[in-house]
Formats: sequence, C-alpha cells, structure tokens
Amino acid sequence: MTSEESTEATAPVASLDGTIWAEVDRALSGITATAERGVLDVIVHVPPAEIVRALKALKADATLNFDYLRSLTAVDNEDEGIDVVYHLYSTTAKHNLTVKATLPTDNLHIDTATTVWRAANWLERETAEMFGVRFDGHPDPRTLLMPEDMDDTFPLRKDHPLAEIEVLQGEGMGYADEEAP
Amino acid sequence: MVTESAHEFETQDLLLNVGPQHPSTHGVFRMVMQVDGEVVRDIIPYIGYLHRGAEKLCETMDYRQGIGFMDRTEYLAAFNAELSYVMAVEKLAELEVPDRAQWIRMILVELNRLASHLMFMGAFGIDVGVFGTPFIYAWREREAIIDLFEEISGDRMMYAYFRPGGLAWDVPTNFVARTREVLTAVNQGIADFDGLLTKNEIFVARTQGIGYVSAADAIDFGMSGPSIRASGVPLDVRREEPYLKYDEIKWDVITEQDGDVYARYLCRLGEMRESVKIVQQCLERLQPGAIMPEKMPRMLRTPPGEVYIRTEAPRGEFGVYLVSKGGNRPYRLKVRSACLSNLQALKHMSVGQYVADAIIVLGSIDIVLSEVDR
Amino acid sequence: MPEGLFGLNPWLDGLIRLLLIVGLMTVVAMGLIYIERKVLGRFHARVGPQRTGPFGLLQSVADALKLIGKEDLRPRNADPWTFEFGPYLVFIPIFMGFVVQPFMADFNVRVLDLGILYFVAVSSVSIVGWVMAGWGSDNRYAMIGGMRAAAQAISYELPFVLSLLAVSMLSGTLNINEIVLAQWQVPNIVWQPLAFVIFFIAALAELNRPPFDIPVGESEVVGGPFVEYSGIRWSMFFLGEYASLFIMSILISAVFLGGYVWPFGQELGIGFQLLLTVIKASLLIFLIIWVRASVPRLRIDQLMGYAWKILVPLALVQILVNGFVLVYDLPMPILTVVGLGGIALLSWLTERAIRKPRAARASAIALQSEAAS
Amino acid sequence: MRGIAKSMMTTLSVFLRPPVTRDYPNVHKALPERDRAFPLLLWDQEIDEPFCTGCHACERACPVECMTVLMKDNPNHKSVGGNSSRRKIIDKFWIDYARCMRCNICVEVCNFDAIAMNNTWSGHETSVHDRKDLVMDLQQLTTQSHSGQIKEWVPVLGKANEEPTS
Repeated sequence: MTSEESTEATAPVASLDGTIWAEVDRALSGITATAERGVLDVIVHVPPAEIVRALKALKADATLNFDYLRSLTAVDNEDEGIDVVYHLYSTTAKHNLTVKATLPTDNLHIDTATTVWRAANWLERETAEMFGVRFDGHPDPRTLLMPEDMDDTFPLRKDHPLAEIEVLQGEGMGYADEEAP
Repeated sequence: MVTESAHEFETQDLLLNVGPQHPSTHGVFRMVMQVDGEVVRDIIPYIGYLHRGAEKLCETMDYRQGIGFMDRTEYLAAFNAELSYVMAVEKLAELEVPDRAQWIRMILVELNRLASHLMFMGAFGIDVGVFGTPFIYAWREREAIIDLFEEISGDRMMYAYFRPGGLAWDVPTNFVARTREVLTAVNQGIADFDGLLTKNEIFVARTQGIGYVSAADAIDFGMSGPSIRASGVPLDVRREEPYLKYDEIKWDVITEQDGDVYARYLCRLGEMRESVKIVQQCLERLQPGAIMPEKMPRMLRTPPGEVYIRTEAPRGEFGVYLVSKGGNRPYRLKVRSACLSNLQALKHMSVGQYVADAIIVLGSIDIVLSEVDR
Repeated sequence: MPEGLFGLNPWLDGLIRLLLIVGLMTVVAMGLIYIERKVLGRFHARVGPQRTGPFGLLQSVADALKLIGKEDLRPRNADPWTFEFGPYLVFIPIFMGFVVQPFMADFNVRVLDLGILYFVAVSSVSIVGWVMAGWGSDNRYAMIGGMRAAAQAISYELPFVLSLLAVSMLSGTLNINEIVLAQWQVPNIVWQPLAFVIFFIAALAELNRPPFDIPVGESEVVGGPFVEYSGIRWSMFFLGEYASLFIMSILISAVFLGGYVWPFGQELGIGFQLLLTVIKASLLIFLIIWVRASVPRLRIDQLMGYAWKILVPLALVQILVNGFVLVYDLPMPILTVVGLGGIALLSWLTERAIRKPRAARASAIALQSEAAS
Repeated sequence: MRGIAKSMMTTLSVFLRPPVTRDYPNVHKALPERDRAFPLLLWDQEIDEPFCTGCHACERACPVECMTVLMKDNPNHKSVGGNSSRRKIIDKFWIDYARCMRCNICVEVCNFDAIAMNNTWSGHETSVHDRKDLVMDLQQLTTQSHSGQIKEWVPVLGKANEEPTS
C-alpha cells in the first residue's frame, strides 16, 4: 500500500470481521493488498502493477470464485491520481468485492483485465477514453463512445469543463452561434 | 461457407452497414456486418451516438436534480433507474425508507418491468417479422400501465417520482383499484402474446437454436437479466441480494436452459407473469403510513464514502456507483448499464448465423441505447 | 375466341378489353391497398386510415398523388438502365397475367387453351425485374433482397406449378375457363385439398407476402430491391404487388373454388358471376391479410428447405395419387381422403421440423470459435 | 401448423374486439390532474397580479437552467398605496420550454406556490416552427392561469394521503 492510498481512506475504519476479507487476504498472498470496509462491500486496494495477478487470483480461488465482473470504472481524484475500480461478484458463492488500484497522475498505465473476464473489454475502452487511463495489452484499444479522433481530451476528468449553455432567453436572446436578433 | 476449395472459386465478403438508422437497431446502434452470402462472418458494433454525458452532468447537480437524468438514462424502465440512484443516495446518507414507500416503489418498479418487457415483446415481434401486430398489442397494455404512471407521478416516461428517502408525493387514493384494473389488462396482453408467438411454428423455427450463449460465456461477458437467466444462470439481484421487500413475498426466478433467442423470449414472458404476481402480493401488503422519513433535511448532503448499488432492472443489473466527498452532489457517478454488457456478447452470439438471425439476436438482448451510451 | 366484343375486330376488341382491365386493375389495386390497411388495422386493434375522405376512403388517392409528386431519385452509382427498367419488368408481366383471368363466362381478355401455362410463364418473368432492381440500385440491401427474391421465386415456382398441374389433371385441360366450368358441381378444393394448401402457400411465396416476404423484409433488408426507389417507380412496385395479389386470388378462386360457376351453375347472369368471383377472391384476400397479421418471417434457409423438402415432394405425391385414381378409375372420394391425409402429413412435417430445440449449427460454432481465437 | 392456427385465432379475436386507439386530434384523452406538461406561473386573482415574487428559487434549482427571472419593486405594494402585500414582484420571466425537462423541481422549491405544471392539453401540444418560439415570456406564462383555464395541482411533498388508499 502506498502512502497515497492511506490518505484517501477518510471513512471511519470499521472492523473487517465477518467479511470475506480473511479469504481475500489468503487468496492474495504475495500481493500487498489492504482493505477497508465500504458501505456494502469490502474494498481492497491493490497496487496497479499487480492488479491482473490479483484479479486472476481472486477469480481462480476456489472459495472466492469471483467469476463475474459487475463494473469497471475509474474515479478521478484530481491530484491524488485516478482510481480504477473493479466491482466483482461471484455467481456461485454470492459475494461481492470492490478492488481499487490507484494510478498516479503521471503514469496512467495499468494492465488490461480482458485476460481475466471478457466483460472488461468495453468497460476498459470506455474508461480509457473517459479518463485517459491506458490499459496495456487491450485487444481492441479504440474509442467506444467518443468519436474516433478524440483521444486528447478526457470528458469525465474533473478538469474537463462542461459545455457552455447557450442562452435562449433574456435580453440577449439567441443561439450561441448566431447573433442576437 | 469458405471451405478448402476457396481458392478455386474465390468469393469476397460483403460489408453490410446496419444502422445507425435501421428499423431493427432499436435506436442509434450501428454495426458493420461482414457477410458471406447470407452468413455473418464478423460484426463490429459501434455505439456512442446517444452519448450525453449523463454521468458528468450528474456530478454537477445535487441529488434531487440528478433524478431526472436517471430517468433519461433508462427511458423504458425509468422507475428502475431512479430506484438504483435513490437507493445509492439513501445508503450513503443513511436514510431509512418507510415501509409504505418501499411497497409502492416495488409496485411501480415491477409495473415498469412489465411495461419494459411488453415493449420488448412488441419490438422483438417486429424484428422476427410479424407485421406490426405484436407491437400494437404491446402498446395497448403498455399504454394502460403508463396511464397509471401518469396518474401517479404526472408524467408518462420521465417520472422523477422516487426521492432519496421515499417518494415525492403519495399515490392517488384509488391507486389499488386502478392497479388491479391495469393488471387485468396486462394479463390479457400476456395471453395475447402467448397465443400469438409462443407456439407459432415459424416463430419457434426462427428463434430456437440461434444466438446461443453458454452459461460460462454469459458469466464471462458479464451479461445479466433475462439474457443470462435464459442461459441457465439464476442470477437475479432481487433474489440474491434482496432490496426493497423482495425477500418478504413469494416469487420465482425464471430461468431457461437453452441459452438461445427463444429461451430469452420465454424468460421474459415468464418474468411478466411473475411481475404480475409480485404486484398483486404487494397490493395486499400495502398499508397506510408515511412515505418519507420523519426528519428529512431540506438539502440532502451525504458523508464521504462510496457505494455500488445494484438492482434488477428489466434488462439486467442496473448498477449505480456513487462516490461522495461530502456535500450535496455526487463526486463521481457511474451507471453500470446492463445493456452495455449484454451488447458486448452480440458478436459472440451472432457470428456464424444468418443476417436475419443477427437482427433478432440483437432484438433478443433488448437494448436501450440511451442506457448503453448514457 | 369466335366473336369479339361489340362485334369488332378481335385485335381491337382485345385492346379495348386490355385497356379496360388496366384501368380496372389500377383502381382495384388502390382499393386493395385501402382494404389491406383497414383490415390490418382491425387486426392490430386500431382503425386504419380515416382522415382522408369518409372512413379514409381516399387514402390511396392521397398516397398516389403524393407518390406522383415525389422526386424520382436515382442513386449516382446506380446502373441507369437496369435501375429505371426494373419497375416496368415487375409491373408489366403482372398485368399480362390478367389476360387469362376468368371473372365471368366469356368475359376475360382471351381464353387461351394453355391458359395456366401462359399464366405461370408470364408471371415468373417479373422476378427478372426484382433482380434488376436489386442489382441496379447499387445498394447492398437491395442486392441481398434481389438475390433472395430470385432464390425464392425459383424454389416456389415448382410447388406452385405442380399443384396447378394436379388440378388440371383432374379437369383434363390447361384452359382456365374450362377448369372453372368443370367445377359446376363440386369445386376442386374438395378433391384436391392438399393441392389447394400447397398452392396457397406457394402463392403466398410468389406474392412475397408474409411469412415469405424475405426479399423485402423490413426489419432486415429494409425494403430489399425497393430501398433506393422513390416516387412513381416505387409506386409501380407497390401497384404491382397489389395487382398480383388480386390476380392470384382470382386464380385461386377460379382453379380451386369453382370460380363463377359453383355453387349456382353457369346460367347465372354476368353480374352475379362477377359478384361470386369477387366474393371468393375477397375471402382469399382477407385470408392472406390475416396470415400477414399473424406470422413471423421465415429465414432464407428455412424458406428454401420448406419448398424443396416438404412442398415439392408432397405435390409430387398428389400428382401420383391423381394419376392412380384417374388411370384406374377409382372413386373420387379417395382423393379427398388422401388430400386430407396429406394436409395432416404436411402439418406434422412442419411441426416436426421444430419439435426439438435445435442446438446451434456446427458451422456457427466453428465460426464462433474462429472469431474468439 | 397448429401453432400458426393458434396465432391466427389470437389475431382474429383481436379483430373482433373494438379498436383501442383514439381519433387523436379530434378526441383527447382525459388528463389526470397530476399531469405534468410545462411549468406555468399562477395568477393571484384576488389582487390581480402573479403570485411570483421573483425570488430566483426555481431558477437556482432548475437542473437544466431553463429559467431566467428578474424581479422589481411591486408598484402595487401597500407602502405605495396598492393592495398587495408583496414587496417585490416578478418583472420578467422566461422559461425555455425546449430546454425544460419537466422534472417538477421548480414547483417543489417554490415558497409561494406561484408556479405549477400545466395539466391541460395546451401544455402538450406546443409544436412550433422555430425553437425560439418555445421561450415563453411572463405574459405567455401567466395567461392560462389569469383566464382560469387551468386547475393547477401543486403536490404535497412527502406527506401521506389523509384518505386511505383503496
């Protein structure tokens, strides 16, 4: 766990007893993972370099069996880097886990999870174009929702501005691209 | 099929552009099909034509203002979308929802599931090629449901009725009687669909054995909703992580084993019957009472934290990942769209089928483009 | 044809009749469009056109005016000759089929001894127009549609002709008028129920009506060969489609339902004969619209398989049985029994084809795994 | 073939039922009182002025920023010899109906019950040729209430019904 992540855990640290953390900890042996208790699920922080190994271990573990990727997204924490968030689920054991990897702003590279679940394919493409996270080894690194040539600006980052609302009323009524009548 | 003799008789695959304006793409979905005669060899889907940046917009709005945007994210099942959102806010803000509000929410959510599945039946019937009939049958009963929604919330599609903590205002006093009337109409609609399609030989021939996806593949692709349950995986958030009052009433998770288009149709038909049962039970359990918690702040603020709420929308798991850093608006809102994940499997399901099959495979996963693109 | 109408020169007379019929056909086709929309509306629990004229009666006129007023577009890359002449080649053969249609005694354009042969030959020409339209449009949907149309027409021509053959065996003639007259006691449908069913199914396919409308399938190839047409050329396809619907139902009513003679004999006045024909044809048209409202579209392989694997063999069996009965002079009710048995067999075969959920085809799985790797 | 026969019987049974569609422009469906079309300003018939004081609450709460509000001193206030108790009153008010998403929030935040959603058909049939014509000014927004054409429904937020639900 890096020092950056510890500052981020602002929620009161609840006990991890009675959660699946013990199992997860066992499955992630050899990986420096830390846990905190989220509102619903356990949140595990994993260093980005080891993320795919960790996800593979979580999926392969017989008791945990995280075979279902619910969601993959990112959160832009501005100066603290970008969190890549994986929401896992096990269709057999019926438990949830949130895995987070914090990328420093100057190195937005992480290995692709498409080798673990095919579900990650489009979700990673979306995250890549929205946050500028590069998923190394992604089989199809095109944009998903954005235009193909839009690869220098990342709409869901906090520093990306909203579009100006065109003023249609008031004294200076008119469209943005038109002169006022 | 290209066989060993391909070199003697050389054929060239045709690229067929389907959409974004095509009668069967259910909105502005586009796919480029590489076809060999009538057989699809490859599909490249393109989405994003309806991307409005709803997630980004919600970050700039307080929790009440965001509700309207959730409606527009999933316009065919807006109550389900609102539900995920308000539940996420409630979880973070630690609000207790009164029982009556929960029952009403459940009734509305299930009715909306009926409306959405009816819409599926209609659109799917057209994809399969019945001229207009199923669509208008679907519209008939959906109209009854939507009229009821209009009487309750005031709007026909964009309800903005669920609020963090409960409901915006109470239902009309004739709510129970009206809902029963609607259920009667819906039962008739289900019977009509059953008669029109289920046993029709041509329909069965067209839908059985195509668009096959195995249980393992479906899980791997992150499919959800009827699309995965038709492959024999009983994955239903309502049963596995019950929210609202789903653990207090009797209902079944409908699964089918075949994993093909017909199974997905049957699954939805079965779910419609289950939804009718759920609503009936909810109506019996509905009691007078409060619809909002006693102490509601005038401006809702949430403590810092994050939550991933998942509910079972008609098309599958509708997840809302809400990160708050305090204050009255989300820091990050991510909508986990069931359609997006289901749509990923389209290529897997349709390659090797005929062109006409690829169309109904697309129809069978019941996409709503506004949810895919957000 | 001994004596022409009004005692005129037979050629002139023929021309007058033809002009009469072309005029009539256009009106009938427009009427049929209105009727189809109205009836289909009721099948859909709605009312159909109602805003143009009383009960929407002028809807077709409004449509026609709109279509005439539209610009006649041609895509830049389209082949001009094939594109422009496609509609005529669809339209003209259909009207030519009209020459032998028996509305009432002695009042068709020409009574041909080889009437059925003529009809079959002429009506199948229109498929050339479909393919030309599909090829000439330089549109991939149109091309797929045109190819589908050709494949379908060639396949369904067979059961279509074979079942007509079964009937003409019974009547001993290819002259449609004589086939009609031979039914003055018992219509052919009683002796040849299987041939009727096969003929009806094949006729649906010839007309490109659902469930055999794959060449135009709106949800797949968005109109097929018509996709690039607009205005008057498009309306020719449309008119042709409804004219052939009308012609086909007249033919079925003549060949299988006793045309203008059954059940009142041929002494009836010409007006009643016409009425009888029109009633029978209307019932058939209603049936065809009813089928349209009820069934999904077949897929190309199923469509071809159904013709070649089920309809053609059964039609051949019917011909064989007819031969036996006629050669050995067996009692006619045998034909009815065999025919009904044949329908049961047809129904059973149709159901058998879908009884068990089929696994995904091996070729599809192979391609899936190829794509995955 | 039996399945097809069943399908055909189903369609026939619908054929024999009466149609369910309405002859729309001639026959309008009765709208429920809660129907939400677009927001309107209400008119205080007693004092003959709008209820709206131009307090900007709705403008700030609007998620799509479709409103523009300007207030002025009320020329009809008691202090200047009028009969109104409103010190400030609305001067100019624009709502862009093309932008409005009919979320009802403006009605909820209004402290004076001065704004309500149009629950008549006039609120639904608003097609115009130019988008600019959908920007409504104060006069257009108050006409309906002024002439008594609408019976507005202002929701009671978060309160249960007093009558039991049946």
